[in-house]
Amino acid sequence: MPSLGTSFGRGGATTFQQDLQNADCIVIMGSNMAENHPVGFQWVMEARERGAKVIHVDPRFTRTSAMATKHVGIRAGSDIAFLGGIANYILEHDLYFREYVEKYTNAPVIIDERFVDTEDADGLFSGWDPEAGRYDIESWRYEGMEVHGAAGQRGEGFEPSGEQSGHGAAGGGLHHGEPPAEDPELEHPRCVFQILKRHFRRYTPEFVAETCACSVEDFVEVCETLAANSGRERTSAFCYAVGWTQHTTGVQTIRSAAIVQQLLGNIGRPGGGIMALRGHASIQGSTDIPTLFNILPGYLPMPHTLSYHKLKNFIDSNTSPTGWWGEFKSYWVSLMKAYFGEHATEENDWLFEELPRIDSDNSAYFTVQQMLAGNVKGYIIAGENPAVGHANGKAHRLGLAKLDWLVVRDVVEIESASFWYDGPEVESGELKPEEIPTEIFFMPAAAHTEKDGSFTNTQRLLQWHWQAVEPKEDCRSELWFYFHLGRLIKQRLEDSEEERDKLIKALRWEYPTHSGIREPDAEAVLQEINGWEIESGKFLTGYPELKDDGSTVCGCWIYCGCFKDGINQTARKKPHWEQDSYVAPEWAWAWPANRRIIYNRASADPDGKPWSERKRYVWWDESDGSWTGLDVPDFKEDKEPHYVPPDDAEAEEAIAGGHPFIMQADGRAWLYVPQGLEDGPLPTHYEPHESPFDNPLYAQRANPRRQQNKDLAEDPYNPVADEPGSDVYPYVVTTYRLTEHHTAGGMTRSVPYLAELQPAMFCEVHPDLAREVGLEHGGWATIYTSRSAIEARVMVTDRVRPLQMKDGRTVHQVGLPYHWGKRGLITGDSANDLAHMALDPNVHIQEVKAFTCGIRPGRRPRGPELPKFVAELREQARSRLEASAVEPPTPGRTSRTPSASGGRGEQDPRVESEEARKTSS
Amino acid sequence: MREELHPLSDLNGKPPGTTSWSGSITEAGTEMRSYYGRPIVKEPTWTWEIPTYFFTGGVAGASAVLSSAARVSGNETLARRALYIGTVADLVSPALLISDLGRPERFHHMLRVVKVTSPMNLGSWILLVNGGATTTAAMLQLLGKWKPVRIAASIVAALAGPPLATYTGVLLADTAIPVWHEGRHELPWIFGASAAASAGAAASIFVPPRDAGPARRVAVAGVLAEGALMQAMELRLGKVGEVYHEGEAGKLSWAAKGLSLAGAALLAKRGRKSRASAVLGGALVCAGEVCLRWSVFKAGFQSARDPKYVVESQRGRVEQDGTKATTKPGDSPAPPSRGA
Amino acid sequence: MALSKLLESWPVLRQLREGDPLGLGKAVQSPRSQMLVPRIDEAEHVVHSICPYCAVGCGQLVYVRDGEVTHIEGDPASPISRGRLCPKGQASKSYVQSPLREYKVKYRRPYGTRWEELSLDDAMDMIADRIVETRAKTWRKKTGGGAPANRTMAIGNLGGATLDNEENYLIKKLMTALGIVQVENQARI
Amino acid sequence: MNLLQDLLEQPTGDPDGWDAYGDEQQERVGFFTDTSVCIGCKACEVACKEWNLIPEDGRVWTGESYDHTSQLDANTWRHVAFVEQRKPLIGDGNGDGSTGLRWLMESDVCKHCTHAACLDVCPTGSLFRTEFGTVVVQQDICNGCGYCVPACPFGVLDKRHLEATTDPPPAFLGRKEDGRVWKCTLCYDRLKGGHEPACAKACPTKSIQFGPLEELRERADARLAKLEAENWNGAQLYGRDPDDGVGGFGAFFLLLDEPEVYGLPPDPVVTTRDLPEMWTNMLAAAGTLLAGVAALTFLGRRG
Repeated sequence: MPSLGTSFGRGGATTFQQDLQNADCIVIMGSNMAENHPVGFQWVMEARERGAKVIHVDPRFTRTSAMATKHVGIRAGSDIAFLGGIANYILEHDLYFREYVEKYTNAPVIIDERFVDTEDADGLFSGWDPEAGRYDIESWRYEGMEVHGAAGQRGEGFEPSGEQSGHGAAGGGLHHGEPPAEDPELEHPRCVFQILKRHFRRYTPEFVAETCACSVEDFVEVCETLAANSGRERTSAFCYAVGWTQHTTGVQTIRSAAIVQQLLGNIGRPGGGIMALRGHASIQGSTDIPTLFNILPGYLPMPHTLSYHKLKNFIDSNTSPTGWWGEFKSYWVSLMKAYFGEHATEENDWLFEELPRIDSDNSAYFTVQQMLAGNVKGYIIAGENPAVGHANGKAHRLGLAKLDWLVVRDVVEIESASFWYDGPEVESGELKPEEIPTEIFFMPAAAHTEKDGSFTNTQRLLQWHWQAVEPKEDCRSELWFYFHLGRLIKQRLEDSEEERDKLIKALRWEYPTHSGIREPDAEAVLQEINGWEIESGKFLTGYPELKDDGSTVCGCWIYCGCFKDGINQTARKKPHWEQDSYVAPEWAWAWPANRRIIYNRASADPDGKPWSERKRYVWWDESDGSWTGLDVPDFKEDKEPHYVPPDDAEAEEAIAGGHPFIMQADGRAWLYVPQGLEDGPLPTHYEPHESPFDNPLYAQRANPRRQQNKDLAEDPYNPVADEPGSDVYPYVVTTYRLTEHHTAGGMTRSVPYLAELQPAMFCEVHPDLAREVGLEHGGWATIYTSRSAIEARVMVTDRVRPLQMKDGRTVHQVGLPYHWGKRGLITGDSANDLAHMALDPNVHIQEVKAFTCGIRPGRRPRGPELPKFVAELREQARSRLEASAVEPPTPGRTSRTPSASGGRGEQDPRVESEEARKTSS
Repeated sequence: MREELHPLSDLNGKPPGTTSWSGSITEAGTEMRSYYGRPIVKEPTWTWEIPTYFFTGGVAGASAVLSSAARVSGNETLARRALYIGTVADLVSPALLISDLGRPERFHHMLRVVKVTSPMNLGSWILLVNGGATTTAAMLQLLGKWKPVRIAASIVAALAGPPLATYTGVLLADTAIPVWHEGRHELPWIFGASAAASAGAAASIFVPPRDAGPARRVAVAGVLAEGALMQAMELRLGKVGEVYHEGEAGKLSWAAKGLSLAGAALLAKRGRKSRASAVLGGALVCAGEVCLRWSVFKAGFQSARDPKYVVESQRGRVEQDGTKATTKPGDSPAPPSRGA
Repeated sequence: MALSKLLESWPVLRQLREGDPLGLGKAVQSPRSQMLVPRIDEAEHVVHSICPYCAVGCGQLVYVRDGEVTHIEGDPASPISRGRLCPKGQASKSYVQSPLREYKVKYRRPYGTRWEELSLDDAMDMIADRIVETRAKTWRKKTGGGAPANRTMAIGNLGGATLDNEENYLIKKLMTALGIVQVENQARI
Repeated sequence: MNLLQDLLEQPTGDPDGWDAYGDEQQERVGFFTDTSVCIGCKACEVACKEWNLIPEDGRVWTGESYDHTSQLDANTWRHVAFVEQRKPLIGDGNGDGSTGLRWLMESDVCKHCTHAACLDVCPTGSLFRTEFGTVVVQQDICNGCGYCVPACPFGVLDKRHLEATTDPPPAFLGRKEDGRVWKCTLCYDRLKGGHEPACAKACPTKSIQFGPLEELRERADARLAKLEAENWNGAQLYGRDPDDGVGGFGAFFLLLDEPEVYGLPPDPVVTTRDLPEMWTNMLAAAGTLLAGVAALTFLGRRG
């Protein structure tokens, strides 16, 4: 979640669902909230009943649109154009919340003169290194700001790039909270405000209408509604989900919303904010306490192979002199004490040298490629279904078939456990069970009613669920499985002298167990997460109490306080009718420090008074000299509003009284992100990796920094834009969920009452497309891409609008729910088999919300005919592409010189950018 | 690869498969005057036993009357045999009804209550009375014992006969199925006439022509009355009655008319002279009456299956008299609802 | 005696006695209907839980009797959901008692063509052995470029945004100590 | 005949068979389903099936928008209807500029009529008026005669052909089918325990509102006025008026189009209203039959 992390300082929803009832306007975009978060949607309905405007911007007219006061249909993949257009409209018509922008954002900051915007480099920011295919972010920094990380760091080949600065540990090099150069009048040509204005000046309503295929009137109405419902008296909220994140420009899309909400002054205020709607029960929890490759609990970065050889460098480069990241060391040391107990000492740098290092991408998609290359021998899957849920299901199933051993833990036998005898590749003959070497252990899992534990929901709320019944027979919780697995491994390596085993032997792994099956006590683990003072054993009440001398233990510093006073705060169930405000702080526990709206200092003006009575939330109480309000203030209790930090102030002290974003180095929201993102300080419209269109703004068609698998045979790409061969896959396809099913279907296709509510895989197409291709409502269609082909029942509906493009062309969109697979009471083909594995550079998330496909009537070929059918079409497209390579590049158009090793036409950004430079200069 | 996409064909008789909308489902939703053409009222769950019972119940009811009337007019042979016919019909009828029940072992629950609002409940009691009385009379007649009791029983049977023969008309009419409910004025009469025809025909078969005069006359009168009443009903039904000219109901309706009239003609012309013609005529009329019962029965199914019958008939009524079913904003008070 | 009881309970008589001549109400009410008790009032205990599906985090009440879940419905106390649930959350009981639920370990030998039985303890031992063995064979002290690595790139762990925080904590803690860095979950997908 | 007439003359206000409860009588409760806030999530369908342990009944992809349940029947006591239309939701233009789409969603249920045809025609007294004024099928009484199925003007009830899951038929009959009729009980057992019905509790946006009928009717009037003020197209209440053909619904609706578009009858009337006329008609027919046969027996030759 680096977009919210870099913009505001923390990677999580800035508000909570019940607060949506206070919104005067709610924009739901990149989300289908009524279908995928129906019970959360009650709060949007409460707002609507009070007269709030509910705007749904989505390629399809869905059950959310049915409830919205306004639905605007846009082209899948054109979200940044739309949001950039809103930002431009707000700036052009002076509709922004002047005082908020001036005081609470980094609008006044002047940027280094070496910075070059995409408007001046035809789609590329300064610092683009064509060879490495990456940006050197030095030119993006604040003027006069020492680049993050001491000079010594550079000596060891440390190149400051977006990734390593860690989430939220932003702008390390700023001295005492005030950026060196600023123009409070926001007039300076190189101040962030003016850069922003220039950056979006071409995102006019006409541009938006053409790029997003919506009407100018609709777009303007959205801008006007948003502006009219922002400012002192009124607030607007944004709700988004994977409709925004699952793009090669996913992170930048959310950045665009962060910019709009900062300009309108809606962050940190009741009825405002950005509501990130997560898909799984504990997605937020699984990034706070991450089973992710690049971070440790509390968003502490994993040490990297390219840098941080010594603990000191690691600590310095991640310690921001100002803001709460200034206490980085105490978070780190407390975590090491939690992991290794007395084995981690000051002398051995808390075992820093023994810790494993990561590369810039060890994500799940990297692992799949490693599997295909035969480098991965063993894989454990717990409560996930990559064979259906991940993009390019076929590549995953082929990868799993190359493992030596595989452990799958789930409640039912999901596709990832049955690929070897029931997978599509077995049906097509590409895989034969007797030739698949993978040894597979299917371990039945306990359900949520059979184990204690906490989920962290979409509003950073940790909620405890108590065990109701004992798990039956071999069913076990993941707590049981990993605890006893660790115990068995430690037993085996007890007296090993190997250096590699030093860490596992040092691991603190004693947890009390209970009941016949020796289930570890989940509350004991939560206590370790909360942390305690070693000497007194007293539970800590909050991260300010963490020490960096090894005297405190804390499994996750942002969760510190969840077991305050020895009580499981997450298990508090005080009914809301017994609490005096809708904030209901005594139900469960929210991180950080039980705050429900974060950055809520911004709900008060610089003097600490609420912006308006109607939007009162947190304010400065002059009489008892402290911040107070409906929620836990997200500010130092007793820091008065006009506090000016002394020059030598460190960490939290360095944050001024008028700066609400206490995690940021300069205490302010970042319209412009000098550091922390891979693909630019400002969001720019790029076309999806596979799109029928060129970039209307620049020669740089798609995100130059996106990750592509250029020479991976299993991930071929469709020809795009007006490349010859792109007409084989002419339609825009978007995937999505339904209310009745959940993600990859593992938890719903096995449930009778849900199976009968949506019994079959189907595609949604517009009557014009149906007529054009000969599709019949209720009949069958085969949808195909370079990766695979699937079949689906046909739903001909006006709800999937055709796109009238500027050049008179009509391009059609195809909607595909992605819940189906070959197992369960109802089965069907998986939409994600069609998707490619080009990824967003910051979070390595796949682009399944917008790619291209072809469609034809009838069911798909069976058996070996299927791969043949897919290959024929792929070759047909590629051959036309290669034939076109001989023509000279047309001026003003980026030529596509296909690389020899397969992959698709628009290949190596390096090749392209040279062209771009030549043509654009 | 599991070929059939829906492993479970739909269990509960729900019409599978898709609608016939060729365009977009949005276009369908915009124009349709029903919910994708699906029924509004439900087809009955009754099966073959019920129309068969209408026939046997009719025979039982009318035979009881015929038998007593013959007795009083001194025609012993007709009286005795009509009583036996009635008894057979009275014994077959409950068996049919019990077999049709979803839970036959709970047939006695029919006698758990007496509900004037339930034709089937009162019908059960009527059948009990008529059946009991007829069977008692027949047994006593067979044994030649307790004459006064037999006479009393046959009187009770005769009095309970006509209600037994006609309540089934009310039973069908007292539903929400347009063709049955709108036919409520004629259905009891049609069923009465049909009962008479059936009983008369049955007696004509089993009673020598010389004694079967009354039977033949009842049969012919029944057929004629039924034919006239059917016409009257269809006239009143208008569009709702078109089911009698379509599908199975249509075919059965033609068969009923043809067979009954032929039988009646034969009975009338040659019934008196030749036993063979009497038997044939009687059989034809019986067959005709069975077809009539099935025709009315099937008409109900067809009338329920197509929602237009419910929608158009009720929309017609709403245009004329307004409705209180919907309350529109700023609704002007609808004209006073019609008297019962 | 039976006769009097019959007469007393026969609805026909109750129609007259209890002022329900049409036999539409009280007179025809059966004893079973009269003494009806809702299942949730017969539960031995109720547990506060949270729905396992999406991240709204609706509160759930899980009713238990004789060691079995008898019903799951919304928890009115929750300020987020106020006792309401979506179709998935409401189907939680059918999820935890799904006809397709697996209760036994299943093992597929390399190149095997069918699942085989395996005890839970044996499975745990075999998995532990494979981790120790694979890790030993593929351990990298340094990367190709000589940078410190301390890891094995031959083992990965996937999951899980559907798991509890405590479970994710143990997974990351164990995998980090084992030098397994390819640890991922749905937050990325 | 007037005795019959009077007996059947429906006291328009109270549901028939309810007054016999005396002090046991509770306040009449029901549903008000406001389809203008229904998000078509089908939580009500699942909540009903989970609570009442209803067997699942067929996975047929119907192509009728997002509705694959199709109708109320023995195994579906809550059915959410979906109707996509090229009509704006509010005023002249909403949704995407050009056509203006709206997507009607409605959770249909048994109407628990004040004068209920199913209740009237039930020959065994299995269907009965409860102390809450609702209409319930007693599964220990119903013998599957099926008379209520065609009697209901809304087609709510149906016989269950699936294998019996409770009180199975005796083995010697050799039948597996449940054979009884099932429908929404307005959670009669939950009401007895003082709980609200399962569907009303689950409904995320309170489209389904449960409560005392009078209170619901007032709320519905206010809601209709508000929608009228906000210029919603086609807003109308369905079954609110106690003078309608069934004496007012126990579960009534706020719809956004004519009832038939949702598969609901435009002017439902309880068939019992015409029953007195039918009975008199029958007696006349019976009399005629009696006289006719007698006459034909006497007037005319023996042979």
